[in-house]
Parts: sequence; structure tokens; C-alpha cells
Amino acid sequence: MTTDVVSQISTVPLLAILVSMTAIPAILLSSRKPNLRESWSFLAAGLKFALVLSLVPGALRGESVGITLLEIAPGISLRLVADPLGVLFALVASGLWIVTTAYALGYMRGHHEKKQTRFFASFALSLSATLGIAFSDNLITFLIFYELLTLATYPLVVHKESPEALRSGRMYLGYALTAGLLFLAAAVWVNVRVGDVSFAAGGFIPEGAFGEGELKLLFGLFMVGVGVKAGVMPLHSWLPAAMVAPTPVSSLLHAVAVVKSGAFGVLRVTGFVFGPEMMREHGLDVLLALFAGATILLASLIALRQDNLKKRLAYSTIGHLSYIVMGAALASPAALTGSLMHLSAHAVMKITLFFCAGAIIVHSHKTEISQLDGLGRRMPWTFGAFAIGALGLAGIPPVYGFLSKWWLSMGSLDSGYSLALGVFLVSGLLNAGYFFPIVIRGFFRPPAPDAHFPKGEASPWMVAPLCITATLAVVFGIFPDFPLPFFEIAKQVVESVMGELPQALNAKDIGLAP
Amino acid sequence: MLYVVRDLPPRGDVEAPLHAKSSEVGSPAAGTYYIESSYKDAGTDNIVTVVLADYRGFDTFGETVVVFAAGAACLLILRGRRRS
Amino acid sequence: MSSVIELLLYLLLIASALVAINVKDLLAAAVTTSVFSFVIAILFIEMGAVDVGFTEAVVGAGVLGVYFIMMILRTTRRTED
Amino acid sequence: MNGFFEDYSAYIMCFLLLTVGLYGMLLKRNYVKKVIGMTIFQAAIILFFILTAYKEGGTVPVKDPTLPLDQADAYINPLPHALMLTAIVVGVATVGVALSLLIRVYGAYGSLDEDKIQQEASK
Amino acid sequence: MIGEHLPALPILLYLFLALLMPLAAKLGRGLPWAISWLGSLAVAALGAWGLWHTSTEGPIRYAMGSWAPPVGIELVADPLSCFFTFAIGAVSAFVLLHSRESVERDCGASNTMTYYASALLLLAGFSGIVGTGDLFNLYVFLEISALAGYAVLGCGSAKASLSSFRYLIIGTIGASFYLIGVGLLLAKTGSLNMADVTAILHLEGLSPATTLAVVFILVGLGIKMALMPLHYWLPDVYTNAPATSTALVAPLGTKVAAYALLRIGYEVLPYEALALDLRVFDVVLALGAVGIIWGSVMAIAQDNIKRMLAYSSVAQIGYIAVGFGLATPYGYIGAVLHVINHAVMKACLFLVTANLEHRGEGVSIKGLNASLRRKMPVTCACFAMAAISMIGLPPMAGFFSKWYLLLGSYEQGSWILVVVIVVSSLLNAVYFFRVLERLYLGKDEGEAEGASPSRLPTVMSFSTLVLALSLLALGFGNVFIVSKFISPMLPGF
Amino acid sequence: MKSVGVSPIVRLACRCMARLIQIFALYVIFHGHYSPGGGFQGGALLAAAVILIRIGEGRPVSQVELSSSATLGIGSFGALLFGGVGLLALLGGGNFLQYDALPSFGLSPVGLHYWGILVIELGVALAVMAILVSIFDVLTEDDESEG
Repeated sequence: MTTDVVSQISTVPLLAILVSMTAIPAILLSSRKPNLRESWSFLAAGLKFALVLSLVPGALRGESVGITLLEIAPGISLRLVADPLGVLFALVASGLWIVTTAYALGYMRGHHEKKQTRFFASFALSLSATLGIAFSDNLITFLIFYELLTLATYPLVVHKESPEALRSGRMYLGYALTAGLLFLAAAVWVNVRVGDVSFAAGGFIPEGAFGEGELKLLFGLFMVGVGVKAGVMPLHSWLPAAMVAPTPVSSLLHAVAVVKSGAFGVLRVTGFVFGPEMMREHGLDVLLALFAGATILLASLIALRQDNLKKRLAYSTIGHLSYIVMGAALASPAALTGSLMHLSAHAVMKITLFFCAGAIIVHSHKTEISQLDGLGRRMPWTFGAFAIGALGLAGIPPVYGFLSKWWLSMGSLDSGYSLALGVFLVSGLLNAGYFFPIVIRGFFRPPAPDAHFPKGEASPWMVAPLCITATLAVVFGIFPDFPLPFFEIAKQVVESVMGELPQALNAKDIGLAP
Repeated sequence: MLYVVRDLPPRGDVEAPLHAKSSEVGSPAAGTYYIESSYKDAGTDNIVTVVLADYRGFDTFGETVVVFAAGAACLLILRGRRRS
Repeated sequence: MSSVIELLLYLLLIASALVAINVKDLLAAAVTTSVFSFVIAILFIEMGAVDVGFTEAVVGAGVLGVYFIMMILRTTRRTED
Repeated sequence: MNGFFEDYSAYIMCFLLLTVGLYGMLLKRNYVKKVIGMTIFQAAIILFFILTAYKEGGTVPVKDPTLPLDQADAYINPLPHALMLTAIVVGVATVGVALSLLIRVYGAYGSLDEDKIQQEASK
Repeated sequence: MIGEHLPALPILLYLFLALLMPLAAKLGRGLPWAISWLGSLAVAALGAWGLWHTSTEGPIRYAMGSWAPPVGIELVADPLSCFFTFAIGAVSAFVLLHSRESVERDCGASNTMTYYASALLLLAGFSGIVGTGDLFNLYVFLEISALAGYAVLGCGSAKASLSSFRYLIIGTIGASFYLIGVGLLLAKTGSLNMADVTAILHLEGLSPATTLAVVFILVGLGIKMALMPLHYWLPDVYTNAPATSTALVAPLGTKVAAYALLRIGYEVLPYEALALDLRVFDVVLALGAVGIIWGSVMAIAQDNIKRMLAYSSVAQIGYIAVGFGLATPYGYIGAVLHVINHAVMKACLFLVTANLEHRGEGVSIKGLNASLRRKMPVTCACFAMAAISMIGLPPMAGFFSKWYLLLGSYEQGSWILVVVIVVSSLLNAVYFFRVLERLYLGKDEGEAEGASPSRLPTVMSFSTLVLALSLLALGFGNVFIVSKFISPMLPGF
Repeated sequence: MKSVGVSPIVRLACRCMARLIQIFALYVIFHGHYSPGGGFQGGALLAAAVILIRIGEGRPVSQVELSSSATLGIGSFGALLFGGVGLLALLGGGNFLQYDALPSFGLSPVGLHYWGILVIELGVALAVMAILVSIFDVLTEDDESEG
């Protein structure tokens, strides 16, 4: 990152990416011994998280460390740099990989899934790609990992190899590859006009490099490029379709890694390519905000009508991703803070919800919401965690989701788009509207007479992770900097991009309430 | 087509670029050089033979190779497939 | 065209070419091709290209003719155009 | 020099011959006819080169004791002749390969007419 | 010694090895095979050395028989020609290494000698086209490679002979057109030497006759390189020919014609007149663009993998034509880089089909199933890598040629081209993932482990793998190649 | 080709013609320096002679003249003779085919060119004769059966 802070050479970002890549051969070689194979995954996940953690102190000081690998096109290097924004995203992704690995172990074995080796190998590769995206220093490095992510997740989407899965896989590829190509087209264009593709906090495209119309077109290309993965409507339809994948995939990739890399891409493009000033100057912020707002509302409405649990979660994901996009679009310090916090908040909460859904599917083989009546009493832990996640997504304190939504709302006020505030409020209600009935059905409705529920809870391999993430959601809601300093890092990012902190922060008011 | 033909040097024109002593950029024109110096260079009366075998010997080597290639090609295509 | 003979040769050339291409019997076509080669060889010699004319006569009228005829004997004389 | 017809009719004949050859190669349906068209086409090209080499009043490019060699205009240009010797050989070689391919084609399809072979091949 | 004679050495090496084949076959049965791939390797080494040498010390000109150029024949080794020589040697070395058993199967065991002789003559022709500085000499080598090409392409089944015969007719038209063009140029300039003709034409500009010459030369070479409307001979030939021949001709044959086009178009003919009066570059660009889309769409419609790859070649040649037609440094870099990238990709893909045929698997896409992945893991992995590169995903080689072409199109402000390149990448993805899906997903319907026939010979999987891996190397090394070798060879624009 | 049924007169004519053609061919090759003609024409004439015998006498007899199995070998030998002269010049310190760099045996450079040309013409003649006959052989071979 060509921020004010001089970047130091450090191999840590590279190592963090390589860790899971080197795990792949190990996983493939030990395909006959499941226990060994899974321990490789655990080992890689732990190491990766430790490596990312070691980057946190630097990020808190606002430093960027990284390494230039090789020149990949004249004047453009394959360059990995851990700046605060990248570290934030990497923390979320690598931290949740550990829990997901545990969960996946329980899920895959409980579900007797086939081809588990391929599954775990692709998973590791996806995580490498995700971290690569987080640590990319320029558009081309970003694009390389972005495409790698597409390829790595494709086997996961089509994992079941049913005709439906294949169809979804094709759809996913179609969307993602198109997006990648448009991104490429945009990146090349920038390279031709600006002569540089390195991200810089506050944007690196100089005023006047593009004409008015060209700028809008460029922005459009970029936004389609990253918006597909971020599920911005009307580019979202691959996401519900991709729900045919096994639930650990849906939870980590389609709630955290893949879709968040899209949202992360939006943040990178708005904050580090164009910059808030240029966005505002040329009305790009309104353009993006319109799409984001529409997505938030529409996705919530569609979610209301879904009976399939995972589908409902998928549409909810689409809505919440657009929160992040909206925060990026509003481009005020407070909104950006909210956006960054929602990046982590939504991850923690949505992964909880998907874990719960997976546990329900594996344990009771129920996939539709209408079949869940009374199940909560059999699976109290699962449904309890679900309730916490639902509360958070609806924006009710003391869960983490409340904080992020609060900042977003603040941002909508001080950026002058108060209409956005309305969007957040309405969507909060809608969130409550589509999540709470599930909890209520689970705990308070009597089971249907023909329902055959198994006894007890799901496997501890699955329940433990979902309890952990639910707890995390609450803990972060109360102490936004404990155990991981998400809020502090977000502050660094905001300061570097906007040049100022949200006003409320200047009053030394940090934490629970503004 | 007539338009193009008109642009060519007339038949038998001694002034044509091909027959000039040197080209417009001053390099010697090959044809005239051959006529003037072939006997001097190779002591052979037949100018075409000298051009063929000496000045442009590499073309002729190529030509011989073409013949060889044709022989190999015909053998390859038609021989040795009784078993199929 | 420097002489009537040359003009006649040209006309013969084009006529034999057309016949070779259009005659319905392949063997006749092959023989006409040899004639064509022979005529064009004479033309070459008339224009001072003795070596080329010689070669064309040997090759076109001789070797190629034999090849064509051998090939036609091995396959078929029949053709539809 | 001598009027258009005198100067250029040879070129025109040459181009006519080219057209005849091309017509044979492209439009004839019989493969042997295509090969014959090919020989005519190549002969026409050779004719063109020889035409460009010709000099009015020039003699055969073999040293003549009565004509000093530095009178270049007295000898016909040998360069195109040499080139065309090569081209003739290339032509023979091509025809040889073409004919051997045709023998195989006939062996498999029993015909040398494009339409019949196409019928046979699509069976 | 080597430096002085460098331009002639690859050609002579190939020619002599080919001529020695009858002798070699007498001495040992496997000798023709060994000689041919070792020879190619040596040529690759010469090319690499020459590339390094000429890009630091400038081009080497070699007068055949020591006759100064306009009188004698001149060979030229500059970075571009050495680059192509290297590509020819390197790709063919691995294809030939791979070829031993498929040649015996497809062309008969008693024909190996003539096959390898023809293959070497084919390569000799290619390197001659690349190395020569004389217009007529280029024709001679064009015909050497063409004749040898008809032989190796037509020696398999009767179907192969049929399509090879059709190719012969159309290819002869192409070569003859080129010859007519040369004749017209000779009549107007009196010279055959490229540098000489260049100087004269730059002085005089284009007259009607030279314009016609340009048209003939471009159409002739266009046929040889299978540029869009002149491409229709290609799919049949590639589909029916023996596997090795396709793997030899498909990556190199059309590229070499493209090289000749590049050379003559940029260097011999006067650039301004071509660009402004004739708009040749625009025409080539448009044809290339149409070819890209047309080839990709046709590839999707095919069920035979070889046919699909053949149509994909038409599309890829379109890329090269586009780079050529852009007539900017980026376009040029893209075109040249794509030549080597595509050569390696196509060689790899056709070797994969050769492997499939060798194992008795069909080359119909519908007939593929997931058991192949178990039976031939290396082959499948190579196919996947090459396919990803063809689609143009980073960091495989294919991405970077696309990158430069995109840079070039933006520079020209040509939006349609950007769209074409993007759309064609998607179409590529469609037809390659169709195959990948069948290879990697779906039920393993194969029989039990022991029942499958003999394993693929190691050399076969080895050479396929080397080509696939070099795609990665080419991808990561592209900056090195571009800045070190391609940039010095840029013509003045 | 079948030799059965060819009348003795034809056979005799063929034989005589063939010898005449061969002599003429040798003349063409060696006199190529002074009059039209040279390696290729001479080679083609030699080939014509052999082909004439092949047609007139039938295969078995004509094998004595030039064995079918040796044709490609002789062809490559002819081409190698050509290439060898070039290579010899290369090794002698000149460029490929630079005749005056050949080992001189007391000849002047001009003489070297003269003799060099003669040798390569011989090579060409050998190659052309062998290959043209070989193509004729292949075209007339009846023993293949397409399956």
C-alpha cells in the first residue's frame, strides 16, 4: 500500500498464503487416512491464523508490511502487502477457518459425503486465494487471486455432482468468470490511462485521467467485477443457486470468504482506487448506493418468502453484503467504520446461522423452515445460537450486529443521505421478520404429528463451533476490541482512506455506545 | 486488372527495374550482376547454371530437398499399410 | 505479341488448358495436359528461357504425363465433369 | 513501346491462364481435374516470371563468344529462369504427393469425385 | 563459429538430419525417433542462444555462399527469428519425444523412417521460413514444409488422406499466390532480398502492381495461417490426421505463416501505405476479431475434442491477427507472445488427445467420463492446466497475451475489440469446462482397477506434463520474455 | 505393371531408347556448364530411362537397373552430396556453399566454383533420378490393399 507509512519488507503475508497451499499436497497424499488428512487442515488453519495475528500489531500502528514477488507484467509486480484493511479481512477469514474446519469434519462425516479429500483440498486452496485477495497490493495481484478463488470454489459448489449442482456450478462459473473478465478489462484500462495499478488509500486515479462518461463506465466495470461476488443485485442469482454446496462451504465461503472478497473488493475499489472524493465528485456514490439500497430491501423481501432454510440465509446474505457496499458508497468516516465492522460482524453471525442450518440438516434431515416446528426443544444449543445470530443480524444489542448497524446509520446521517437510514431501519425490521419466526417455530410451536426428530443434539464437532461463533458475536458486541481488535483496525483504515476519524471518535468515545 | 497490367514494365522492356544495372537505392541488381560476372566467378558459360548452383545455390539445395520430401511423402502415404 | 506464331501458341495453350480441364475422360485430360506442357515449353524457349523450356518439356510432357497415366490406370478414368 | 497490345497482351494471356487454372482447382468436382488445374496454374505463374525476364533483342543467357558479357542488355535476364527451374521441380513434387494421396482416397472411397466421396464419407 | 553461422545452423541441422534418416533407419530401429527429438532439442538450444546473443549484440546476417545479399541469398537471425526458432525447437522436441508409439500405431511400424524424415523436413521448412531473408527462398521453404506437412497429415487413415488432399489444393493456391506476389514485386523492384525490397518500396511507395502483389502475398499467407475466411481447410485436417502430426502442425504451422505475415507486413512492405492507403491492418484486425468469435462459437458446437481444438485454433489465430492488425507495440507484443503461448498450449492439448487415443479412449466429448481421471491422472491434469490457460485465467500463460492485446486495444480506443476478447474468453470457458466437467465430475463408471489396459508410456505423460508446466513458467516469466526479447525486436511504428 | 503381353518389338525399342536417353542424360548433366541443361534435367531424363525400362521390361528386370528399395537411399545420398559440398565449404572456413573455401587441390577459386557446381549437379541428378523413379514405383505398386 503506498500509504504514508513506509512499507517494510515482510514475508508474513506470503507465508500466510502459502501455508494452506502447502497443505494441499499433504491433504491429497493422505487421502486414505482421514484423521491425518483433517489434522493437516487444522494445522494449516492454526498456522495461518497465527501468522495473520502476528500482523495485527503492525496494522494497529497503521503500518503496511509486505513483499514484492516478481514482475508479472512490465511495471506491475506481484506484490503482497498487509495493510490494516487486508489484515482485518484476513483475520476474519483465517480465524473462522479454524472453526469451520472443525465443523466441516463433523458435517462431512455425519453426512457421509463423498470425495472428502477433494473437498478439504479445495477448501485450503480457497483460503489461500482469499488471503491473497486480502493482501493484494494492486489490481492485477487482486485479479489473479480473485480468479484463483473462482476456480478453487468451483469444485466445492459442484461437490454433490448432481445435475442441479452441475447447473449451479456452471452458473457460478459463468457469473464469476464474466466478472473477472470485466475486472480485467477495467484494470487494463486503468493501466493504460494512469500507468499504475497499485492501490493507494484515498484512491490513485488522478482527476482528469478519465472523462465523465468514461469514469462512470470504468466504475461500472469494476463494480460488476467485484459486485458479482458481493451479490449486489441484479448480479446475485448465483448465490442462492450455489447453496447446493455442502453447508460448511455455504457457511465459510458463501457467508465469509467468497462473498466477502467481493465486498472487500468493493471497499478496495471505492476506497483505494477511486477514493471517496472522486466518488462524491462524480456522483458515483449515489449510483452505488442506489443499487446497494435496492439490494438490501429486495433481498430481505425475497428472503421472507423462502421456505428453504439455506435459501433464506442466502438471500439474507445478499442483503447484508449490500450493507457493506452501502457503507462504502456513503463514504463518510462513520459509514466506512460501520461498513468495516459489518464485514466482521456479518461474518461471525452469518456463519453461526449457517452452522446451525447445517447441524439441523445433518441431524434431522430437515431443510425447510416449515418442518422445524418444535425442533428447538430437541436442539436447544443449536437454536439458541441461531437466536443470537438472528438478533445480531436484526441489529439488536448487545450482539455485534448492533454496533455495525449503528455506525452505518450514523454514517448515513453525516453523509447527508438520510434515505439510507430509512433503508437500514426497514431492513432491520424485515430481518427480524424473516429470522424470528424460525426461532419461534423451533422453541414454541409443537412438533408436527408426523415429524420424526432424532434424539438429542447434533455431533459435538458441529455444536461446539456454532456455540463458539455465537459467543464471539456477543463478546464482540460488548467489547468490540476483544479478543480481536477489529474496531481499532477499522479506525486505522478509516483514517488512512478518509483522512479523518468519525466525529464521535474524536470525543474519545470508544466502545459500546457512541 | 488492365490497370495493374499497365503498371508492369512492358514486355521485353530493357529499362525494366529487373534488368537495370542497379536498383533505385543503389544496390546492384542481381540479374545484371549475374550476366556480367558469372563467367568471371565460376568459369562457366551457362549463366543459368551458375545462378542456380552457385549464386542461389541454397534455393537449389532446397529444391533437392523438396524432391526428397516428395519421395519420402509418397512412400509414407502409400507404403507399409498392408496390414491395416 | 511479337509474331503470329507466338499468338497461335498462346491460343493453343489456352485451348489445351481448357480441354484438359473440361474433357470427360481423365486419360484424355492427362494426355492433353502433356500437350499443354509441351506447348508452354515451346513458348519458354521462344522467349529465351532454354533451360526452363527444356525442363518443362522433360517434366511436364514426360514425367508428369507418366505419373498421371499410371495413377489413372490404377484408379479410374471416369469423371463427372 | 510498341502499343498496348504488343506490350501487354502476353501478360493478359498469362492472367487468363491463371484464371483457367484457378477455375480448375476450385470449381471442378473431380480430384484429378483439380490436380490438372494445379499444374496449369503453376505453369501460368512460371510463364509470368519468364515474361518478366524477357528482353527485346536479348539472347539466351549462355555466354556467346560474339557478345561481350558486360553488354548486359544483350542477354536475357537469367534470374527468373533460375527461380522457375526451382518452381517447376516444386510443382512436380507437389503433383506426385497429390497423386499418391489420391490413390489412397480412391482405395478407400472407390471414387475420385468430390460429391460421391462426400456421400461415402457421411455414410 | 556458432555465432557467425547461427542463422544457417538450425535449418541445416534439420535438413541434414532428415537426409540422414534412411541411413539412421538402417543402423537402428529407434534411431530415427531419437535423432529427431534430440535434433529439435539442439535447435531449441541454438534458438535460445541466438535469442540471447542477438538481443544483446544485434542481428546476425549470413550471406549464403558469401555472395553479398542482393546477389546471393541472405539469412537473418534477429531476436524475432531466434524466438521462433526456439519455439519450433522446444515445442517439437517434446512432441517428437512423445511420438514414438503413436507414430507406429497411426502410420505403420515400417514407416517410422519416412515419417520422421518428413517431420524433420517439416521443421526444416518452418525454421527456413523463419530464418530466411529472401523472398523466393521463403517460397522454397514454404513448399518444403507444405509437402512434408501433407505427408505427415495424410499418412494415417484414408480420411486423413482425403482432408490432406484438400489441404494440398488449398495450400498450393496459397503458396502460388505468394509466388505471384513475389513475381510482381520482382518485376517492379528487380530484387528478391527482403531488406533490398524494403528500401526500394519505401522510396517508391506502392504502385498498382505492388499493391496487387501485397494483396496476393497477404492472401497467400492468410490461407497458410488459416485466417478467418480462409480457414476452412483446417478443422478437417486437424481432426483426421494422426495425433502426432496434428500436435506438430497445429502449434507451429499456422504460427510460422503468421510469422511470415508479421515479417513481410511490418518490415518489407511500406508501413504507411499499408496502414493508410490499403488499410491492410484494419482488415486483418477485423478478420481476426470475426475469426475469434466464429472459431469459439464453432468450437462450442463440436463433439469431437480434436475438432473442437481445431476450431479453437482458428479463434486463437484470430488473436494473433488482432495483435498484428493493431499495429502498436502492445499489439505486437501480444501477438508474438501469443504465438509461443498458443504453440505450447495447443501442443499440450493435442498431446492429451494423443494420449487418449493411445489408451483407446475416444475423442468424443460425450464419451468421456470421470474414470479417465483415475486411469490417466497426469493427462487429465495437463488438460486442465492447458484449458485454464486457454481461457486466459491468471497466472497461466494465456492470460498475459490477452493482457497485452487488451492494453493494445485500449490504446487504440477500440471498444469492440475489448468486447470481443472478453466474450471470446467466456466462450473458451464454455467449451473447455464442458470437457473438464466430464473429466472431473460425475460418477466413475470405469471398470475395476486391474481391468484397464497397459499404462501410458512414461515418455508420453512426461512430455505432456513438461508442456503443461511450461505454461506456468511462461506465465510467470512473461515479463522477462517481453522486456528482454520481444521489446528489442519491436519494429518502428 | 504387368510385363505379360508386351510385344518383343516394344521391349527392344524400350531398351534401345532407354540406353539412348541415358547417354543423352549424361551429356545433359556434364554439358550443363556450356549449354542448357544441368542436374535436374539430366536426372529427370535418367529417371525417364529407368521408367521406360520399368514399363517395357516389367518390374523384376528393371530392378537390376535401379532397385526399388534403394531409391530413397540414393535420393538422400544425392542430396547429401550437395549438402556435403556446402558443409565442406563451411568447415573450410567459408560460408555454406562457398565453393572457393573448398579444399583446393591446386585449383584457382574460379576452378573451384566450376568443379563445385559440377559435383552438386551430380548430386541433384542422382537425387532427382532416384526420387522420380521412387514416386513412379509407389504410384504403380499394386500390392497394397486398403482395409
